[in-house]
Amino acid sequence: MNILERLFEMTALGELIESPLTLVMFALAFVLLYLGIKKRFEPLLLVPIAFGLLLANFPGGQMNVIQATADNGLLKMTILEIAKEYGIMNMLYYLLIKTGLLPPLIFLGVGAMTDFGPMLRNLRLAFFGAAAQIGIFTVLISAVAMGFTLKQAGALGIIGGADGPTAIYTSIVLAPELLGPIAIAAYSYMALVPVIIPFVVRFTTTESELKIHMKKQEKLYPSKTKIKNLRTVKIIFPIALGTIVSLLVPSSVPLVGMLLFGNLIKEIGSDTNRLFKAASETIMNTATIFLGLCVGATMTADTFLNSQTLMIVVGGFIAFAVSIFGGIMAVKIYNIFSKKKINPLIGATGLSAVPMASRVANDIALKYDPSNHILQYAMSSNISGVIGSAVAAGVLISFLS
Amino acid sequence: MNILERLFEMTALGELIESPLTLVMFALAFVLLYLGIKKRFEPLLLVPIAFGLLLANFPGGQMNVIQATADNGLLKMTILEIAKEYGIMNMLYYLLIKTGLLPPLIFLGVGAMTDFGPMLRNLRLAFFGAAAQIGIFTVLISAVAMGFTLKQAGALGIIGGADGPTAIYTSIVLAPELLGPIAIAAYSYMALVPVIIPFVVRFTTTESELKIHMKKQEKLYPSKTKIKNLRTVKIIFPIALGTIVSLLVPSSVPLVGMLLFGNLIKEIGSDTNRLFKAASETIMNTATIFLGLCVGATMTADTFLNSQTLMIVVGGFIAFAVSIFGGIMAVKIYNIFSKKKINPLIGATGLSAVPMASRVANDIALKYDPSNHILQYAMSSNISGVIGSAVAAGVLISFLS
Amino acid sequence: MNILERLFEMTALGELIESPLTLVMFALAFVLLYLGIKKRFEPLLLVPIAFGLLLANFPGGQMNVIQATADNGLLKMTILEIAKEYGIMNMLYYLLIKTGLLPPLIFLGVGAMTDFGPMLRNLRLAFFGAAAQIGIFTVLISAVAMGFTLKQAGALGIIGGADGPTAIYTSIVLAPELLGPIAIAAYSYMALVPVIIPFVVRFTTTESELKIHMKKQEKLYPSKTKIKNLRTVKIIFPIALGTIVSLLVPSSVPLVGMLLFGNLIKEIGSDTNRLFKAASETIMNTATIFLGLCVGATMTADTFLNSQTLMIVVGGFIAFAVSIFGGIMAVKIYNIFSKKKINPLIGATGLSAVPMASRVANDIALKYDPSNHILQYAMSSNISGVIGSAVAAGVLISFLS
Amino acid sequence: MNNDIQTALIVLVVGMITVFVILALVVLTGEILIRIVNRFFANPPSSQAHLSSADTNVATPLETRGIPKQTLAAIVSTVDIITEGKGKIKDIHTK
Amino acid sequence: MNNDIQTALIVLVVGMITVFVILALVVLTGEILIRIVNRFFANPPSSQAHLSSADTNVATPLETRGIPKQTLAAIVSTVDIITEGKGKIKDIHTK
Amino acid sequence: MNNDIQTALIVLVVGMITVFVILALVVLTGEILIRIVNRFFANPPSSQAHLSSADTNVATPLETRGIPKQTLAAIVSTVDIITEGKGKIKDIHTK
Ligand code: NA
Ligand code: NA
Ligand code: NA
Repeated sequence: MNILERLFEMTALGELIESPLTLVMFALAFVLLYLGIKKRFEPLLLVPIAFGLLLANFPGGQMNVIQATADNGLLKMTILEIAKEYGIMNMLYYLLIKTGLLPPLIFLGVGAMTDFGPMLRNLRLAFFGAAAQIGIFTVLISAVAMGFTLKQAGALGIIGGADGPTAIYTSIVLAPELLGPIAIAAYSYMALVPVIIPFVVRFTTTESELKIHMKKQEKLYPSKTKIKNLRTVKIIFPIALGTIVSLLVPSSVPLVGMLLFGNLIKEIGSDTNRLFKAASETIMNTATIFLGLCVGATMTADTFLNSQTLMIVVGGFIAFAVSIFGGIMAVKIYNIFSKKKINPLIGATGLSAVPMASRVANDIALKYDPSNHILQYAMSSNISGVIGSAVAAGVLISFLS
Repeated sequence: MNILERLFEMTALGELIESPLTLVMFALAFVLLYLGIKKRFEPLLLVPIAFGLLLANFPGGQMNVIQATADNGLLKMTILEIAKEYGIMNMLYYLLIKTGLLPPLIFLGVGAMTDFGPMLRNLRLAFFGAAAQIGIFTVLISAVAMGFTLKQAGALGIIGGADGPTAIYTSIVLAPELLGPIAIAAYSYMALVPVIIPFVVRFTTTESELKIHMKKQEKLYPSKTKIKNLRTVKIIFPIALGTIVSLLVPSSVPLVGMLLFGNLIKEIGSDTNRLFKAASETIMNTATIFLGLCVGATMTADTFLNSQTLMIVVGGFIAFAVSIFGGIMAVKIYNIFSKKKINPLIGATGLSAVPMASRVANDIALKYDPSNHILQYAMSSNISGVIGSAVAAGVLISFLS
Repeated sequence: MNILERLFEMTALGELIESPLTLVMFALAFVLLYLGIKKRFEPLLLVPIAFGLLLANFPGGQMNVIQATADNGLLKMTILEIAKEYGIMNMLYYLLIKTGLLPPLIFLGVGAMTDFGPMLRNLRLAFFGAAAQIGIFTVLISAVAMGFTLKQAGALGIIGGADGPTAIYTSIVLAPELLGPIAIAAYSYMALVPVIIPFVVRFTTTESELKIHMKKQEKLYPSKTKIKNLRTVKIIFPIALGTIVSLLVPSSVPLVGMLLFGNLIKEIGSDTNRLFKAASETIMNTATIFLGLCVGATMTADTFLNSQTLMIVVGGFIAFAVSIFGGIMAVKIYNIFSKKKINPLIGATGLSAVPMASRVANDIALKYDPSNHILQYAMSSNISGVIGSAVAAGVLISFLS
Repeated sequence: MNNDIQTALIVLVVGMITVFVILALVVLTGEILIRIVNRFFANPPSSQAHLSSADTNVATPLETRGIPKQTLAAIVSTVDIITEGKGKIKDIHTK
Repeated sequence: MNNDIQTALIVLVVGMITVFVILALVVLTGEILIRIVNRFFANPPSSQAHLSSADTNVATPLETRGIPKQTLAAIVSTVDIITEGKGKIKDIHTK
Repeated sequence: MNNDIQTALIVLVVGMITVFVILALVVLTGEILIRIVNRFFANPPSSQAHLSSADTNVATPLETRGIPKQTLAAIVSTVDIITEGKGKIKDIHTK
């Protein structure tokens, strides 16, 4: 009958029958919601990603992101044309994500919520945030060998930076078609840091190394400079660092520069409190909600269920593991040449995943020696790992895009 | 003299003399401000609408919305070109309203502020939110008979959904040229619910029906399932419902999906508190201010002062009244077949206009029997009426656009 | 070697060697940061401007604003194309600044934070906010004589309005290429009001004039009308004034209209509290952060280090001084014809720079007569000076654009 | 009859059917959900004491046949609601 | 004289006139508004006791001739302000 | 060897060098900054009492030769850090 036919056409049941794999996407959405809500894996991102995925899977709602191709002319359309033709989710995607706007805005908020104090108090340990970026580049090479394009390989590798906004920003610039799986892998592995770090640590360190007592070493071989005016140092530091980075790695400025600006308006205090509130609350929260929904909406059965996604999941894990390994090795090499020993767990946190990696490292250290509180030390390489991976992202973008 | 001439040209006095009907628009603005401020009719929307109207009435300020036509090429212009050529109000209108962005964002906030608890506790009453959508479709047919186009008639009918953002969203998609009067009618009648519901109830119910005591009926014929873990139910409910709606009425996903997502991030609690704050404060408040101003700015003497506006005002009232009538009749029919009776006021609140309709129904019930507190029961059909009209909007959009 | 070459190319060192004047821009950024942070000169604007400037100076980061020319086709590009081609800072600039959106939004917030109470209680003094706009037009003429175009001269002159958002709005519309220096001059001189007002006052007033005691004059010649229902007056006032301004100077509506709307939603109180919070917090703070960064990003060595910038710095100071002078003279002329004398400091605050000018005037008055508290009186002309310069901006835009 | 009015009539029929179906599904989903949660995720303090009559329709042995608990509950609750408590599940076989 | 400078001069004259007119209207509107509100919307506790001299210019009988109260107040206040208190309204006739 | 893999290798080398250089500069900048601030902007209560050994490397007379204090501190601190405390500045001449 005519009415029933039109009723059926209105629903997405026909589409579901045509592409039953959509059910797998629904299942994925439910798994992500379970992980985000019940297991508390990065709920601020995984819940919107999962719900975005849920809403995206039927074309009738126009809530799924259509990738721009040479044919569909999306890149030439105005925002209004995109909204009219493809709905509000594509509007948000092409206005906020594809432009690369939201990750820098989130970095602005991250900066406004970051305290460089622990890093400044244990400055030399910040150096180990560099070695822990090796996973990014190792996986880049492996992925190219496996058949990914250079751009895709770079986007895959950056998962090893263990930093959500950095991974998303790099994907948007280098390989937007992989944004969904890369974002999910990045945030999932960040949430799995309490499992991954102990796993790598077990195979690469000895008990005696894990017992290296940071405070005792500090007393034996004092090296730190006491900070006599922390507030002034904290205000000048982001300005100085911003100048250096904009001079040496301009392509990382959208990320690092915004991070440092956010940090500056926090450290100035009450005079810029309005800016701080905008950065750490208004902009941060709003950007997170739209980023999550849009990333989720990029994933449909067609684009997600393929061997690339599987390779991203595997490659992302390898990138994480190699980065942790690199950080640990850097400490071990340092320890060969120095009388003053450093606990290799400090290297493991160079990965970033702030502050969970530091907490995990601290817990491991305390298991081997209940008096060995290494949280403050771990935070130094941990925070510097954020800068490290943002700089690495700048290099990837500069060379590959 | 030259200077005086140029001085005069700078003012809008010439335009006022040419189209003195503008004074009527000023009068309308003052009336709306009076209703919003003094009578407290939906001030969050009516005050910005009225002020937008006030600012819009002279072209020199470029604060009036120009409807896109085949000739003026507005739909092809970039945001920057629109702003340069037609000013910031058109920019906001074409970026935020014409794209259909703001109503879903407001639904996101509405969801974050809605508690499905009362509905879940009296689930079966939610069914009566369906019957109360009949006014939408009745007026659709009447309006077509009166000479409106199908699209315009659909936009007019949706006033009977008694839900501001739904009415605005449907108007934007189907008949943006009628946005102003439809928005004003929708919000005014929502504010007039304390008058309209008693008016319809008086002509359709008997005293004995209005005395049906919900709690006593519940004790006589117990049917409700006790909820043993409300938090879990409340978290899974929006996910499950979102899945069903995106499968069956994809065209209502921009509204219902966002509502349910907002509700989910509220129910999860502290883990997604940042998202909740973004949805219920930042995005909601900002969207409201821009929606109101832009809706007001669509109304100028040319576009507003005509017979269509009058018909919308009349048609909107009929849609409201028929919807209330439909809800009441559905209860009456149910009562014929069931031993367990339901107070017809529960049907009247199916209209939505949350939570004012429920309060009005409760007051009427208490007038007839001071022990008959029906608020909790009324809230069930009241909340479901929001879903009902959003689904109806989806059907209208799917069939008519 | 190949790798080192590519490493060098990635940095901005090459560009620094080519245009060493960039170092001057860095120095300027540090000076502005010093003024904003340490000297507390308008930190909410100068800190973001300075940091935007810092991030903008190397093309590799795509954080510098490229002015649209006939050749580069920027005005024809969509937001997405601008972001892809020129980076997020240009996207923000062309979406938020070049469209002229942010200054009206900031005026919305300013209105929501302005209390017209002091002005309403001393209404007749508001008239002196008019005379203090003379610096705007005097510098307009001088600048044209010095070789600026009419549009540039208008943008320069508006610095004399002593109102940041007004100056920025006018510059965007009339001479976007001068936005950076004009914004810096405007905010710097506003911060220097405690130096500039005493400087002008010293050369134009006598001790006996500065000793004119406002409260005693008021008692001798009472003229004020007691307000019996301040809340109602405060609610109707922005509505009435908005109507008048939109009729007489439509081109100032984007500024004055938004100011008055912001004020209205504040005065209504709890019924529109959500709108008030959006205007005074969410929108205001976010607009400030983006305005500052983008204004800073317009300034590069090429565009900033030239004789025009120097002339703007000098011209801006003259505009300020002449405006203060005009306000003082208006009072002196009034005093010739009136028995009831007014302290010339009331004229000096007509400039605006709310509320600092009033505080400075009050301090000067107290120095000459410790019982002569003129703050409440000064606030009247001070607040009206905001309206005065916004109206002057409307005239400039209407005649010169 | 005018063509537009005919379309409007179709929209009326389709629209009201859709609204009724969706709200029926809201009720149904809610009921099933509440029963599943009550049975398997009830809050500890009040779990076993307040079993509703619907839940007791299911004999406990059913749960030990290799069918996942949640699936089972979904099936049971659905049958229960659709048959308005009259249908009872006696056994479930997995091939 | 240079053409641009002539334009600038015109803008100076027009601009200052406009600013003066608008701020004069700010003052005038404010004064009228305060008087109308004082007369018809004064807060109960302090209403009749503190009538300003301007308000007492109007004889009470005027109010009973079918002219709306607000309109009357507007007329009276306007005359009062423009004539600086010297003009007094004796009667108003409606045709 | 595949061309893409060669590019990837170059990126590996350049990337790790860059990351190491930047983080080395983070450490260096931080150290210099702390020393300058300690020497010239130390908070009053704890200023002279807790001079670190690094700071005492600089003889006080140096400060009186017309070289700005901050510049001096920057030079001294840089030498100090780069030479890991072994180099000492005996004198600075300005032409
Ligand atoms: Na990292
Ligand atoms: Na409804
Ligand atoms: Na001013």
